Amino acid sequence: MTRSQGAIHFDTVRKEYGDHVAVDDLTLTIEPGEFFTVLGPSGSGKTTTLMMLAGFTEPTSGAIRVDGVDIAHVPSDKRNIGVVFQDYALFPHMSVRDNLAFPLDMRKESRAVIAERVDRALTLVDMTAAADRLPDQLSGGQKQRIAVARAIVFDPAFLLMDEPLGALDRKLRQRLQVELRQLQQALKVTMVYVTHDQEEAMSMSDRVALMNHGRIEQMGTPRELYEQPRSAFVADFLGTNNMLAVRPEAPGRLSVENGGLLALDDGRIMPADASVAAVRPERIALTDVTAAPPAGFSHCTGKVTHRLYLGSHTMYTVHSETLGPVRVQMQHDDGEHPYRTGETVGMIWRTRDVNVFGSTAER
Amino acid sequence: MTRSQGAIHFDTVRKEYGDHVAVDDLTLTIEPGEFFTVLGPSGSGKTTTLMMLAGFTEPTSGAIRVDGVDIAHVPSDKRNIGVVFQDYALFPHMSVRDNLAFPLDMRKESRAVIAERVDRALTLVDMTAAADRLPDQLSGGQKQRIAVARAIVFDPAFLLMDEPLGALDRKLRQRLQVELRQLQQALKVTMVYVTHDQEEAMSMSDRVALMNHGRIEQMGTPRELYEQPRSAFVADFLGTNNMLAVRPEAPGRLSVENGGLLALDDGRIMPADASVAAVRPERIALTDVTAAPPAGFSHCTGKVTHRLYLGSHTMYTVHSETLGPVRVQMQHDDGEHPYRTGETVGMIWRTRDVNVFGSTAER
Amino acid sequence: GGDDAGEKGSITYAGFGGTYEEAVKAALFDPYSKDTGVKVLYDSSGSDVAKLVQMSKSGSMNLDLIDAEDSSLAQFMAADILQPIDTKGLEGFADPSAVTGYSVPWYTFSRNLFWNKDEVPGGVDSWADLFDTKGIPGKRGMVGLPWGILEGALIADGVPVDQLYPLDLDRAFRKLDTIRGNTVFFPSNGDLQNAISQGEIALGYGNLARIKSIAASGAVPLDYTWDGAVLSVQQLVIPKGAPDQPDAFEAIKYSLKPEVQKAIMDKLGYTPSLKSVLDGLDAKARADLPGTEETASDETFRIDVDWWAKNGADVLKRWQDWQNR
Amino acid sequence: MVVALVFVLPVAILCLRSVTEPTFGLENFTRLLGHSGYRDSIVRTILISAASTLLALVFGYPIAYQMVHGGKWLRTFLTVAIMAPYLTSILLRSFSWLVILGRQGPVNKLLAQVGLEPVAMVFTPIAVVVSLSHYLLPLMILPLAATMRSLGDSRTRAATSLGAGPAQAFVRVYLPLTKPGIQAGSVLCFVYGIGAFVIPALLGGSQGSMLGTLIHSAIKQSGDYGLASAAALVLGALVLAIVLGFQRLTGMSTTELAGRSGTVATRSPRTGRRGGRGLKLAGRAAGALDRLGVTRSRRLPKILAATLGALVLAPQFIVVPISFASTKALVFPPVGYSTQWYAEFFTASWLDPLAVSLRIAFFVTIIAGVLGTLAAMGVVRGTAHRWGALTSTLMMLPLLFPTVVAAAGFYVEFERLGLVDTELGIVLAHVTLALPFVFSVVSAGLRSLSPVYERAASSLGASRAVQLRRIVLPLIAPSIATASLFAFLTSFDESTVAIFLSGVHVKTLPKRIFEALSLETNPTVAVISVFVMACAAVVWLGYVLFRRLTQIWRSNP
Ligand SMILES: Nc1ncnc2c1ncn2[C@@H]1O[C@H](COP(=O)(O)OP(=O)(O)OP(=O)(O)O)[C@@H](O)[C@H]1O
Ligand SMILES: Nc1ncnc2c1ncn2[C@@H]1O[C@H](COP(=O)(O)OP(=O)(O)OP(=O)(O)O)[C@@H](O)[C@H]1O
Ligand SMILES: NCCCCNCCCN
Ligand SMILES: [Mg+2]
Ligand SMILES: [Mg+2]
Repeated sequence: MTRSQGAIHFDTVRKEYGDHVAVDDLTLTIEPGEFFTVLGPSGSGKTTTLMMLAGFTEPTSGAIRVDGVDIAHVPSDKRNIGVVFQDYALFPHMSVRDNLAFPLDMRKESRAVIAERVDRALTLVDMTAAADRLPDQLSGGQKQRIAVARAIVFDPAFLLMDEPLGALDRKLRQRLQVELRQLQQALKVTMVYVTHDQEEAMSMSDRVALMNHGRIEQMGTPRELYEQPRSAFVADFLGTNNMLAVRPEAPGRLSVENGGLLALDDGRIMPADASVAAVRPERIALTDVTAAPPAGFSHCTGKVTHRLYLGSHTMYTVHSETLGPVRVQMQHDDGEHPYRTGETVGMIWRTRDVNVFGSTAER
Repeated sequence: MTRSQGAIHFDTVRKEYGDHVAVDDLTLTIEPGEFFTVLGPSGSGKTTTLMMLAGFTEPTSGAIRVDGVDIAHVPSDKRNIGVVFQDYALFPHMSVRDNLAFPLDMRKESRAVIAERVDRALTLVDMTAAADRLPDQLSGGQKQRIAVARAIVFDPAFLLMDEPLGALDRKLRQRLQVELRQLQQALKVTMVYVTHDQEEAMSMSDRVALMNHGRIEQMGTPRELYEQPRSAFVADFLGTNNMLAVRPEAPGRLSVENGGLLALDDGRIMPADASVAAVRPERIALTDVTAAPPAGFSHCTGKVTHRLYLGSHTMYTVHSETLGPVRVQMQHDDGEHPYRTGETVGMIWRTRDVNVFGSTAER
Repeated sequence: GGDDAGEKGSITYAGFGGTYEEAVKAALFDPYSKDTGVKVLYDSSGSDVAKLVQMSKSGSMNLDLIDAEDSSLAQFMAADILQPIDTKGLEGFADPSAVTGYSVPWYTFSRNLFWNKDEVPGGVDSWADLFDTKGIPGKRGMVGLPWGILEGALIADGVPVDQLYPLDLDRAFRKLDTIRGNTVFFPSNGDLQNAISQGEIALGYGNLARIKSIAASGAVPLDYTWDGAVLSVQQLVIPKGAPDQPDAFEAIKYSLKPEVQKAIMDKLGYTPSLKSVLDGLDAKARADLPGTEETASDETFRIDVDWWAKNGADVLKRWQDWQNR
Repeated sequence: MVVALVFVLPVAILCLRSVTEPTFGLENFTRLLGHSGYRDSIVRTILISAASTLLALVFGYPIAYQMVHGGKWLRTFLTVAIMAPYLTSILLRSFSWLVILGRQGPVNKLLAQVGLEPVAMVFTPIAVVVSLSHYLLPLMILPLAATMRSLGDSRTRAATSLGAGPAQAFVRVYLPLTKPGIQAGSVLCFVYGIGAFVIPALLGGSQGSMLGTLIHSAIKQSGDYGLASAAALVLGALVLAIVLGFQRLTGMSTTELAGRSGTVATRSPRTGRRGGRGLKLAGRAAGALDRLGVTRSRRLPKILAATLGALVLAPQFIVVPISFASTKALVFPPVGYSTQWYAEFFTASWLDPLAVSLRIAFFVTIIAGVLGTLAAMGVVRGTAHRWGALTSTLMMLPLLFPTVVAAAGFYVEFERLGLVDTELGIVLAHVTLALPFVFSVVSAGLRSLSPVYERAASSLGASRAVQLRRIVLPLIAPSIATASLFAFLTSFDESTVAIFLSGVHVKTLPKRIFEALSLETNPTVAVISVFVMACAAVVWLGYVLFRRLTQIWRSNP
């Protein structure tokens, strides 16, 4: 099942609600077959973006093009886009089978074709047994699968999903994430996926656009966003980070609020208004105090003030005189760390793992 | 602010809805000052348990005692329990201040006392500035803080919270988890906390009761549940686990479905009906194929079939001929692992990190 | 009602409310109260025969005086709820036959055949015309009560006026069958009046005061005839159990004062019941008043109250059934 | 409970009379059911009521749709349009229809203009159906709009994204989802329609007469309580059968009928296989429309609804010129103009009844408001479920029983108690009529109020009484306000009971209007309608202004 499909291009698309700018001159391109995720805090414009693509909301200005063709005047029932809504929006008065047959019926497929494709889609989401139930007789996860099946059964060029897993519990969500991703790859369909869950975005996407206040803060692979955040907002929003208020001191050197100094790796260009430095907890290792740092590493001592056992790892809070409180994440490779609360420990990290930004995080 | 408070004791408490047993002969004791979490999948009876304690639902049989006194006939407005509801249940027609004053008003406190204690509570949750707003004018996180403030302002003996952070985004949720935990410790109040989020349960609780189908599957510290799960359900529900279908082969040895053998550490007593073995992804390390296992370790080779970049760590899926697919979690201590998809790698783990259970996981 | 029988008591009069009540008040009760000191309270259920009968039967009669036309009087008599009245001192009625032992006539009015001149250019001059749906098409309109209509049907069918009673009901209803589909029976005079004013009714049978009022309003060109007019004598009666019967009787006597009779005629356009007053009118006035020789025709008749009192209940039932046929 | 008795007792006594008058036995029933005319009348009653219900649905649906989905102004306009008729006496409204549908009326003039023969509508079932459906419209729209409001737009959007054009999405998805609203509205309308008597009496002629008319005339003209009671029982049985059948079919209780809340939509409707096929066929037709492109316009449905709204409102405006008539006749257009009726309105003859009606309506509002609210709280929030079910059925009884019958019952019973011709009597009777509205509206409000607030209050130390006073009451205040408005209007506009129960001392405005219409054809009745509408407009404008001002005041304190 391969599909001929085009690139989606947003060209300075803007949406205003009265005074409020929900989406602010958005420009981006989504490649064919890509799993593209729009991530961002509540109210950042994710749903609005998706709804403009689906044709349920009209942009205030700008154009959305598919394969170069402006789709402004294509009504949503002609856009050939499969949408999975946050609340699934299954038709409660139709059986699972009728829900799936609906889009094919709209396309005047023959009865035989409909039966065959509905069955295929049901098999794909492993729901053949529930074909004759009404949506109310399904569990949350099952509903989700039917919603996905209905969105793909008519071979749409694109799939749009608006936080489809938001309501589910963690365990189920993780399983469905894997299923969705596999499905998308099997179908080679372009997926535009909206979520506010960073972990979900990271685990599923080819590329992520991180939105904030209607703008894209950064767009790239999950790894790019995580490893090379371009702003303090991005650094803080994805994963956990130690955010330190700093001032430039000398080339390659920042002074930290509490009085300490922070070294950067050689040749790192620092923004002139550098004000925030970030080091990820997992990039810091706890050592015995005596250990001296090798080249390319920084080092500092502090007292363990808090240990948070988190199953696969522990999150330590270490209070350093020079840096203030620093979180350090250590995986439980063998179930035990020797460090206790109150103990004085050394911390060591690579200078290249320090990121510097020009403005403070917004939240 | 220390409180004299008693232990809460559930004595074979049962709740039936028609045929359906929502809570099945629950017996447990919650110690004074403890942060006690009830964790479990949807429909497992968490809310029912909490509501019986709060007095909104009557047990079908059994008794709930506080300091040895049966509270069956104490109406809920006399139980002196602060409840934070899942959707906060702030009174929409009262200002923040009036919401907080309500429980004090009910206790006929003088106007001066009310003003003083409301102010203190507002300061505690850092919401003094919003005192005169209506609940509708608050953001989700602010509502949550007011709900907590209202539940503590009258010095209740216990605090009950039903998934109070369920609706918030991850970032905000993590911040509030820390705040809630600190608050509980500062007030030294007994907290009974309901959630279906395992991470939340682990990061906040002194003890966790993991419920399933109205029964407690296991109760203990987060570490106990994570490290010494007593059933496959527990092992699977908390964190990620490699669950392998096995059969006992010889003392200390299990045969795996795919044909391989799994060694247990010396002296481990294995259930006679042993059918599932579990090894945590973070307890397995990837090595070069050549490496031979030291004593007390097991070893096996396989091919990397999938790499999932997750920011602070990568989740590898390694396909082993003998064990089938195995997930391995490796933290990004320095940002890079040498293992690529398609590559043949070695896996090494401690035999003591293998857990064995008598029955299959339920989901 | 009037609790203390005596000079300073009060009586309750049941009339028809609205402007009619205002006229009666001005013509009769205001001077009466002024002269006797008896206060008058007004009730408007004069035509709610069922309610009044119910009231009397349950022993809770709080009315002293009821304003009743022939048909109501017949029903009251049939239900036996009226106080006998000694009419010995009361003489000189234009139509002595109207006097029963239970009522005193105080004016005469009529229901006439009418037509809309736009719809019925040729006019109407007999009951036969009303039943001639071929010759005169168009909707007939009347109030849905059988009094007068049954008699009219028989006249149209050829029964001489002096042989109307006892009514041949089978023949009357058979004749009525012929116009059922072309006739609208309204719940009240007002409803009939509205429909006529709006031009929905081509011809019919109705209260003369109403017909004149429509014609005067200019809404539709309406005309009427004295041929086949049904005279109805309006009577004052005292119900059994009335709280203040002496004062009520005084009021009845007061209504026969010539100046009161004149005032009623001026205010409502109805014919005084006393011959002396009637005779005092000039010919021009008498030419358009019910019950005068000038307006009498060979089809003019009066409802036979005694016959209706005896048979009214059964006829009503049959009328009800017929209307729903 | 006590109030339920006030209603149940008279009705029960009346039922008794159906077998005892004039003599003991089933004579009245055999007369009623054995007579082909009466049987026809029963059938006609059902047909007319069904047709009116259908028409109300056809008009009401687009209006309800725009009341929920339309812009703010359209929503406001439509709300006003369907509420305004409530402010004009039904007698006068019937006259308006006589004018509109008359031989010289605007409808026939329009037909003549396009070269068609005039159609006789007045004194045929057509006029009854048209004006009855106009009268029933709010009863159709309220439950419909409630259902639509709870629906949200995600499913229609889903249908569109799956390739359904607007018309097809509507037919295949939206329409079936509003089925509970359609059912609730239809049953309400049908039940009310069956008991109608003023409209068929004034507009129906002999071909359009209904059972309600028969009952009315049997009592009013001949005092034939036996026949009337028998007919009322037949009517009551019909209504009950329909309501029970409806409950069987949909699992909805009578309580839910009038005060439909959002819960309808959440219940899964059962799909009939045949219904599904029909929908598919209709869907095909709709699909064809979609391809033609006629359904793409966003404005068309709005224009349609606005037009329908204007049509609903139009009959109101006939009273305005009439109120300025120069002669004492209800004619449209008036022969000449004057302000004399305005002068007459400000005399004791009208102001006294106005004061009486206001006073009675005020007390009815208070009593029915308090009792209805308490009953709703008891039933919705109480623990005794069996009592709850019984109470709600009793509460809805007056809604399902013809008012004429009740009025006669009240008269018979109250006479014994000396309550006839007292304000207290009318107040009591009106309370029983207003109670179902209050009960159902407040119940709906309560049902949609999450119990979590009461639980929160309880956990904070509030006793049950304090919870009700400080939490529940303020939170359902909007429902109580709506319910009170209904109660007020029910009493203020009520004529049937008032006519039976008023006498020398008490005369309500509707009774005075009735006198004016049936004995005088007095245009002052039009003045009242204009006056009441003007008052409502002033109150509404004042409210809007107040909202605006407080908004401005809030934003710049
Ligand atoms: N119909 C509307 N009228 C006015 N403002 C709106 C409307 N719809 C959305 N907004 C505003 O536009 C902004 C973006 O909304 P949007 O729904 O796209 O956010 P989102 O990123 O999807 O948030 P969430 O994660 O909470 O769903 C928000 O501030 C919202 O309040
Ligand atoms: N009022 C009720 N009537 C019938 N069954 C009920 C009722 N309330 C709860 N149940 C059932 O009891 C079981 C336990 O419900 P409970 O609300 O305690 O679950 P929970 O663990 O809180 O789930 P969740 O995480 O979804 O909130 C569920 O199967 C539920 O369907
Ligand atoms: N215009 C008032 C006419 C009143 C005449 N009496 C009519 C009696 C009705 N039953
Ligand atoms: Mg959104
Ligand atoms: Mg729960």
